[in-house]
Amino acid sequence: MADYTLRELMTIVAAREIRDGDIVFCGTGISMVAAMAAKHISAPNSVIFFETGAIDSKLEEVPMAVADPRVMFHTSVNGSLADAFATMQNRFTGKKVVGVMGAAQIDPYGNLNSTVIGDYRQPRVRFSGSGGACDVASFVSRTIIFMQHEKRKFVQKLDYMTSPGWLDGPGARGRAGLSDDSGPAAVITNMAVMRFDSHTKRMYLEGCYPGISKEKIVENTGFEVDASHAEEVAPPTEAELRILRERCDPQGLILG
Amino acid sequence: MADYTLRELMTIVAAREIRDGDIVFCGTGISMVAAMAAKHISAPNSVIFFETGAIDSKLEEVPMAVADPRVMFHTSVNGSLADAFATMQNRFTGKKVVGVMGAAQIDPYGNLNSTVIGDYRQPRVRFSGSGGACDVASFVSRTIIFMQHEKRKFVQKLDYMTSPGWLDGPGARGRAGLSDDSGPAAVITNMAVMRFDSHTKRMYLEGCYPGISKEKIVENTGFEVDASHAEEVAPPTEAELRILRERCDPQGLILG
Amino acid sequence: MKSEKIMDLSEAIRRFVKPGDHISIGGFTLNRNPMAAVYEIIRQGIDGLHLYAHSNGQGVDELIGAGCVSRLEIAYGGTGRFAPTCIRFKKAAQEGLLAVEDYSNYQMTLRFMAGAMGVPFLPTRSGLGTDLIEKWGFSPETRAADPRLPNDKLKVMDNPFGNWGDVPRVVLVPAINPDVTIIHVQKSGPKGTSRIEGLPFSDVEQAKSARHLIVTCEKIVETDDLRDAPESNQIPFFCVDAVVEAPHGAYPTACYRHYDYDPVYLNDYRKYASDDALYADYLQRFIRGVKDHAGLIGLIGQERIKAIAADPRTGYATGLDRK
Amino acid sequence: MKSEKIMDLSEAIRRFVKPGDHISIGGFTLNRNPMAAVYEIIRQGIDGLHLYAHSNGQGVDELIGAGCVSRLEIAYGGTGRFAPTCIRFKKAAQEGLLAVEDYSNYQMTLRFMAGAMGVPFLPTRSGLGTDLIEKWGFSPETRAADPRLPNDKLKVMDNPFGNWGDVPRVVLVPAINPDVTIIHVQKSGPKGTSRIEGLPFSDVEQAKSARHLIVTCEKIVETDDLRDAPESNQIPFFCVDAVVEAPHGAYPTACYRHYDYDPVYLNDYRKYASDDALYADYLQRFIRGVKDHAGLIGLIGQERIKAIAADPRTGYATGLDRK
Repeated sequence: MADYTLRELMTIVAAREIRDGDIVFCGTGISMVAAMAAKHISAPNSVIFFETGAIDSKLEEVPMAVADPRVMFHTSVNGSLADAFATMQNRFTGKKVVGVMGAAQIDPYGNLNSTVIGDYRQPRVRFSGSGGACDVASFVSRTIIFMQHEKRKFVQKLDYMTSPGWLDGPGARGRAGLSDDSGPAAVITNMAVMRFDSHTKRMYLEGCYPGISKEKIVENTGFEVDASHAEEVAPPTEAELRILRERCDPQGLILG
Repeated sequence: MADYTLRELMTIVAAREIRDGDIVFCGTGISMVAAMAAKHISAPNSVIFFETGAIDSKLEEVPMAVADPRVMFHTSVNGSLADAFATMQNRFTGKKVVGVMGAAQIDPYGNLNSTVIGDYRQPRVRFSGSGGACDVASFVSRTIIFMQHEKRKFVQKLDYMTSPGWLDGPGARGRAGLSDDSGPAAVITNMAVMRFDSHTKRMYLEGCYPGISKEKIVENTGFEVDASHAEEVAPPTEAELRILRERCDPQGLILG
Repeated sequence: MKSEKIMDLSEAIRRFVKPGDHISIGGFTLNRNPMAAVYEIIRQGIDGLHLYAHSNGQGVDELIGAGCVSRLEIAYGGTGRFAPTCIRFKKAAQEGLLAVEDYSNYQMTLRFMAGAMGVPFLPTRSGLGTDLIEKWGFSPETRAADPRLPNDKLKVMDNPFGNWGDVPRVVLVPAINPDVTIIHVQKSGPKGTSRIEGLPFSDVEQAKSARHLIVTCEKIVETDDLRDAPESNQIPFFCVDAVVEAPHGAYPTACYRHYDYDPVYLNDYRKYASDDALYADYLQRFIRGVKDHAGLIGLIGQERIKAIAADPRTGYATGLDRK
Repeated sequence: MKSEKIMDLSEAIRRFVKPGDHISIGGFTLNRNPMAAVYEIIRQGIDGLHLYAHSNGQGVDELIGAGCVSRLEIAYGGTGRFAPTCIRFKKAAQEGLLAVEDYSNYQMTLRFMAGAMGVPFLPTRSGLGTDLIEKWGFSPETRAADPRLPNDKLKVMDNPFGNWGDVPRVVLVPAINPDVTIIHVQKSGPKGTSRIEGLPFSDVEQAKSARHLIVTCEKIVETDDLRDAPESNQIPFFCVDAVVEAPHGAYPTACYRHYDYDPVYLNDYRKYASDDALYADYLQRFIRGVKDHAGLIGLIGQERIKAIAADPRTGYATGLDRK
């Protein structure tokens, strides 16, 4: 079996979530590499699309921010922020968009906090804030979330809800004015892949990474999580790894 | 005294209304030539601006429509319709805009009809409709209106109000949600120049064209109009006519 | 160049434009109307269309004249100096053959923009106090019978932020999401990335608001030709359903940097349009009687087509006789 | 080239940026921030600023770090991989030195767009059900005390057109009209017509929403150079109050087709920003200690400036060591 790093595994697991034809909204870092990898692996007709307005950039080098000049090269259109978010909110194009994002905290319904820990006006820890995350989570058909699997990050109640997941359960998105058919699809952590029950909308453990026990994952999750159906996640293949290392991030800027 | 046609006189009278630094929104035909003439005569820093989005076109030839490719040449920006109207609705740039427009009917408060004669759903006569006229009349600091002086066109009550003038008098624009400080400034007809009383907001006769009597004008106005202060309008000078004929419309497409 | 989106115009119209559809076309008065597509719709005899227009001009008048349109939402039915009011439009409205609902240019633009943005409405101050707000063209029954029409023409609302922005009150205009939008552009790539030169009018908003988008273009070019200057492209490929190469596809309206409008055609059109018999003859001779747009261009002849060729410096036919 | 709008940066900032002003800056994270202007504001010691930002990144962090900002409305305080959360911003927020109110990127973009369009608000679905709607950064007292702030952060409203557009409810976000916006562009004409290359971000909306607009540019060019391709220009001259030629005016952030961001500067900045004493030293040495932006560029030296020069093919510094 191939040798791989945890970050490589997470990237490949995320890449597998992307379907051919998806318009992939991604942020900086690992989510961008996952989207790049998906184009080479299983979704050749997927389109990488940045909230900054760059559509289908030719990523000859890894961008270090969604406004990196590298995203502006050889695009279909260099649009504005307004154009980018309208594409996600649009009734027709929005349905094709999958968003890949991260956060500081997640709750059982996939709601995310990337704003503060502590009181909002007197924060103990201040994070970057929403950026486009709340927009993406509000608009697009499904989202894939990257998380570090720690008890203090998988919390029963967020300090601040920046981006809507399934809110407080079945029908809640619809009641709030969002679409009931869209929402978080998967949470990819450094230990596992989590999904959301189609009835209760609560997070459950779908797959454990090779060598990580269910118990360890449950232990590192700050709320009750159904682990009864979890299986082992397939590791990255050699071909997948080659693509990551040779074509997506040869300088090791993100995965190195 | 110079020989001139009625259309030339009307054009020059309108051109004189344009102040240096104005952003002039104009339509097709005579209003466009007036705006072109003003740039050469009294308002070198005025800017011609079309609702189609063309800003400060280099008009080497007379356009025959606001979407004529001639308006697209050598502009500052070739914007969209959305950009053009936003410039007028904008709190800062809108204040600098003067609109020049025409209509099929006008009432004593300078409200305009360019939509239908007769019932709206079963019109006896159908006109083009608003185009950008209603937008301009709603947004910009002042408007200059071209009209044929006929009783059936200067009416007590419009068949359809396409573009807001002073609505039904003092304070009415404010009550409707528009600005009380903006509205029609002058009506330039084939006989006279009309303005609006600053208190009552009703139209009055300010100037008669050379050779046209007050009585004839009053007779051709379908509502009561104060003619007590009217004076004769100064005819175009030779220099003004030369500009019109040589620089604005040498092919005689509009004025010929 | 290969792409499953590239097809000929008759196929694109057959696949994406059905009788009774809600459609919108790009361009403005005598410029960049998708005339090849308009004529193909006429040739295919597609009728009962609900047409959304701001000031689209020539294309609107021809669709109405050929009997394709039963309902029209419009800001302006004119073609500049050639027809201050479009002639077949005027006639159809006066004869009760066409249900018309009026808006302003900005209102229509905002409605397409709302559709493109995925919001149900956008606010403006345009029209407060006027009959654009008071008088509705479509009855409540018409509205109720078609789920693609909102129940209200528009809504006036007090500013919920007080007098914020010095605006006490706004008009909310409802989004438009046409079944299909058709635009004509200078250049497209095989998958649909498209570039408009000169003024874009509201084409981009119209394109993005639609469920399906047909782009006709002067030329299908290699993707790289467009991607070397992506700031100049407006339509991302994923918005496009059909890419059709249609040289002179805006004729007799203009296409900036390619050709001017044809004053001869537009003057003749005015004459034909003013008389029912002449108009029937016009349709038979120029539109239905030719196989496709190339057929019409052939009928017009090289001399006139040459006369309207754009001067590379100005983008239009300098010195063209336009009387 | 002559124009009364052309002035040097110190004059432009002195004339148009006053203590306590509401300001916005262009750019996004590590790209096309108007850094020359940001540094000049710091040099002039202008404070008490109310800053509107979406994800403007480096410029925001430096203005906060230098103590110029007392209130901030923001979507994202980060500079990509160099500072996933901007360091001085984080510190100031945690220490209570800065009142912060959070929005999303699209909400901020819409707020500038509303200001540019002259409407009091725009609708979106973004944020429904979240704390962006529930939690306000500024107290009612703060809002009431400054007429340049709306009384409400935002408003949630049922769709007045029923479920039109499949949208039952919207968030209305209030317009922003900054006292002054500063953007950095590639090219301007003497009267202010401006061209942005690469992504425009929300610069155009920010520019048009402002009472006053300062444009800094890599080069002031002849008007004809810009008017030969007016589709590529975004800012009409009549929106512009001051035109400033500021070569490398976005440094250390990138300016597409001119230069890349400087990874050395941004890495050093992270180090300095993480420590109060080092940061004071940084400000003294690099910003306050030099006469102007050219002084900073001189301090950086030709070698590093050359290293970030854009490759004409890609628009960025190909192969630049960015670790």
